[in-house]
Amino acid sequence: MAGRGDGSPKRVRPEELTAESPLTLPGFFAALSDGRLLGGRCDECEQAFVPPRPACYACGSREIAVEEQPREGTIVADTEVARPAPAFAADAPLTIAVIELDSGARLTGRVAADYEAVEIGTPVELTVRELTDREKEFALDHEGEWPLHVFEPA
Amino acid sequence: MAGRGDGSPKRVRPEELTAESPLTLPGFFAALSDGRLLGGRCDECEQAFVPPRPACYACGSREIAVEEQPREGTIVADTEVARPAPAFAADAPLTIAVIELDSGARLTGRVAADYEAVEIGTPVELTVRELTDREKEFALDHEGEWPLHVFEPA
Amino acid sequence: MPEPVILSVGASPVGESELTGRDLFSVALAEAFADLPDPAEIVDALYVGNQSESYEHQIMYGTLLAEWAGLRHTPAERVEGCAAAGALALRHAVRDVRSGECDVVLACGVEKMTAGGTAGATDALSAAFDRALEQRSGITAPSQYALLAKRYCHETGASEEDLARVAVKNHANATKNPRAQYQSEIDAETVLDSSYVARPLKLFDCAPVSDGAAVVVVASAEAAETLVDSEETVRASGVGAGSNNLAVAERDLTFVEGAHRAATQAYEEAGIEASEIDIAEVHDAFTVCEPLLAEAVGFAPRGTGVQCALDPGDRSDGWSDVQVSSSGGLKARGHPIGATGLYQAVEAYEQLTGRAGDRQVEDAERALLVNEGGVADAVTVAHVLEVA
Amino acid sequence: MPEPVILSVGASPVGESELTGRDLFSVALAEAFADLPDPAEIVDALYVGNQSESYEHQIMYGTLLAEWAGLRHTPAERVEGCAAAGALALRHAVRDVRSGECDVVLACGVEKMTAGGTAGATDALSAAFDRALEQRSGITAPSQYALLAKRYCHETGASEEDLARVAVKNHANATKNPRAQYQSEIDAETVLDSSYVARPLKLFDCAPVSDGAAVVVVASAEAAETLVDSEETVRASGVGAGSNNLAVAERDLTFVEGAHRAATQAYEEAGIEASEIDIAEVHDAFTVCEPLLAEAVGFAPRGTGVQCALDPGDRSDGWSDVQVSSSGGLKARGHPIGATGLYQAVEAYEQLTGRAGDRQVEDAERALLVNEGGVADAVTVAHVLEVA
Ligand SMILES: [Zn+2]
Ligand SMILES: [Zn+2]
Repeated sequence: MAGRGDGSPKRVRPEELTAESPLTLPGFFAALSDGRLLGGRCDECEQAFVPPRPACYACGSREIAVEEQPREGTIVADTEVARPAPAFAADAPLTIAVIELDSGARLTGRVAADYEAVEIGTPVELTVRELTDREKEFALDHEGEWPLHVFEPA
Repeated sequence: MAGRGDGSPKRVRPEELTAESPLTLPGFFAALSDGRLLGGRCDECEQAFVPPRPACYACGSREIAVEEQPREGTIVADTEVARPAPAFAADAPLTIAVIELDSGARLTGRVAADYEAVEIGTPVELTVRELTDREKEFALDHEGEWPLHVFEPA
Repeated sequence: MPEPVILSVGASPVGESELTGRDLFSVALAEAFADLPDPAEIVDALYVGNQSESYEHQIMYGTLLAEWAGLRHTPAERVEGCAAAGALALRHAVRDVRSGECDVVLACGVEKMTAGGTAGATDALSAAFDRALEQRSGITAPSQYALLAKRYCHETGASEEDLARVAVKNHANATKNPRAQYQSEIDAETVLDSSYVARPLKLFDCAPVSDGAAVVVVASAEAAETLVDSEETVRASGVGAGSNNLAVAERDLTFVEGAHRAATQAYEEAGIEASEIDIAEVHDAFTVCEPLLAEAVGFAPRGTGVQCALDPGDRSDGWSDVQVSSSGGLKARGHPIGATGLYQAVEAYEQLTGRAGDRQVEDAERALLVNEGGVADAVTVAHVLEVA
Repeated sequence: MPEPVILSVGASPVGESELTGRDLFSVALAEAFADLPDPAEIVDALYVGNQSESYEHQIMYGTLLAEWAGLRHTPAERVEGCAAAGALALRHAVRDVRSGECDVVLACGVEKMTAGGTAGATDALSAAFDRALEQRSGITAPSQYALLAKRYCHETGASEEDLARVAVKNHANATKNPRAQYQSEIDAETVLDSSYVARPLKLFDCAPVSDGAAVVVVASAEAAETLVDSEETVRASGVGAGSNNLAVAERDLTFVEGAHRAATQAYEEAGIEASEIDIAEVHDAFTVCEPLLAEAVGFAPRGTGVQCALDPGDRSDGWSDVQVSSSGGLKARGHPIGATGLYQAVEAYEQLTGRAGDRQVEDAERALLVNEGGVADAVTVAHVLEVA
């Protein structure tokens, strides 16, 4: 893999930041299309984060390793979106949650379950799917092939 | 008329700046719908401008009179828009010009003539029309009833 | 170092207006300059807080408002940090005066949110979220704050009724504010019976979609002396600002760290403690924000923030006597996004100069303003204002 | 007063990119900080120039890029003045250092224009025009400049071929710029044979739609000393900024007064004359801009601006020896709107530190940057940079 995929932490060079690098969004979503959720891990303070980025948000270090994330996590907070934007109206109401993965990385995502069926602490598992036609209509040109991460109660 | 319509120059008070005042865009376009193109005239330096606004762009004075503008003017510069935005694609190519009215006020507007039929110095006359259905589609909610100023060779 | 003061303010009524953004600005400017020389005679720079070009399909709001004020050649620009845009404009004005670069600066804010309807506002506000993971998941502004509310209630035991009381208090305050969008009292049942927008938040937990513009005139104390009496000035004695991660998931969900840092910096610059603040305008875009912010800026012990809805005498130990959101807050005064930070300053100016009419807080001498952008503290700007 | 210097720069290649805006920023930042400590160790503030939220449906670019740089809690904001956004960011950085508020500030610019295609860019750019009369008449950016070109040719006798030669010169310069969007020579026939976009302007008179990001690291001379050798620094010795009426119709069509004022202010701050400028990056969004700007900033007598396309030795009396747009200019280097002002600074930095490779201008000691927003000079920012 071009860019950074071997997990070794070192500062990224500009020429490595291509659309194949998981430190860029196209590279991150390409890996997600292959079913791999990649994150960054800070060599300085161990913070994990999704998507990978060239610097650690917790301490600012640029010694970042790219690592595949666990698919398992837990709901930290959740809500039910009664009135989403038009792109998502067909699926309303949506259950959306902040998930903490077992790596410690946190991200926001949809939960494929009714709001009543989950709660803070519910274990969930990552799934990945293509956008629906309706969602693709609202995607920007460069996002059409980017998949969506959705969590399912484990 | 609420607001300022009597031509007397004095500083506008906040409560006078309603949607009926020609010193606001709704007030300006309401008058235009009635066929009257209103402008401001600075009591300090005599500069005329369209639309009226609460301060003179030339000298900064807030002593502004609102006056109906002459319908006659002259082309100062003109061009032909080969590729307008989607709202106007049906009318392409558009002839557009900077017009100097006989009051000295200058504004940009469409010219209802082929580019080849006009030139710098061509006298023109103001006309006002409602938006087409196509144009209304692209108008913002509050602009739907605002008419369009179009110049015709005189 | 020149001392920055606010010497005049102006603001349009908040609500759904027939006027466009520039017209609302004209209203605010006419009020602010009713007793001042023409802007062209005294103003050195202008900043405009404005959230979204989508409402009016208009960028270049710096130049536009400069022209509309008769400031044709004056340096002018738009600043944007979503809903913190207004306070970012104010911070520039304060800093330009402090540095000696300018004598008089206009901090302006404008937003005509209703131009695109509720759907337009929902979409325009979602642009403030991280595009990669947040926006694409279909999350909305109320649901982002709902995540905070859910977790806050989970950790502190606060109830939906506790949150509702924040809205009740702010509506009551707004009845005395002639500029407020909602000048009607509500009770907790009104909030609790309103429909869920994003559980646990209901319609009446949310600030409305609003149009409005505000202008704050900042000057050096020396320049101000030549323009107004000293009792008409308010000192801008402290400013703080900072960012936090864009994605809510990557922040502390129950402690608004960005606001804590910004307020702390503002207190330090002003040389005061949180307990010395008499009045505060905080960013209650949703009811849950007010308790979260009360804790983050040092008014309340952790977990007791919902007591912001109580009279000072009824709060538990450790709480300050601050009065929060005398204007009615974003909830009831209204929330024209890019102007909100300046409406906060307008309220504090009127309170500190004794011009707040029926809602005057007695002996108000020091105010804290907290304006946030993005979801909660993705960007925060805090100001301390004090009587001259 | 601390003296602001530029101590490092970075920029992505310009063109249509698969990368998003934040990724392009990562490229620029990695280059700028290749030999520096982590941003978190040295940076006090960050400004982002960005024109339109519509390309990527993303506001809050200040916070987003701060986070991406590891500057989680750093004050950060977006500034917007259409295409002048980049230089507005640079001006803030310079002023924050001058005032002593900050030691090191990042001026950043980013735009991913291609995300919405040509139609999207046409629409997004039209938001810079006055909504009331200009936008609603169906005018586009090229046609706004076509009005200027038509009048300029009318008054000066300049021909379409004269304008074409500006594009030819800039394409030739860009062949030596590895970051340029077009690294191919063209001849005047290529321009003249290209189709009219808005008469008299043709496709090859227009800067392209571009993606790109740039980062300029500004510091006090004292802070810079601890980070780089002094020959790696360039002094930011003069800054000027100002507005002009938003509507083109209400301005002088053949004299760019805003640019004249901004450049004059920058010269005064730097204590130099226009004739002392060796290289200039000016805002040639359309070919006609370069002659207009050459006249407005004092390089050329009125009416002779099209000689900017000639070698200095071939120009008429009264012209300075300045080399204009060694980067290839907006026309050929490319024009990622909010980043353009910083690409200008990147070019000047590389020229003044002797790192411009094949396009190095000999003995270049002083540079003028002119970045405009809206149509022509609705907002203008000028910087003078000098060898340390
Ligand atoms: Zn770390
Ligand atoms: Zn005047």
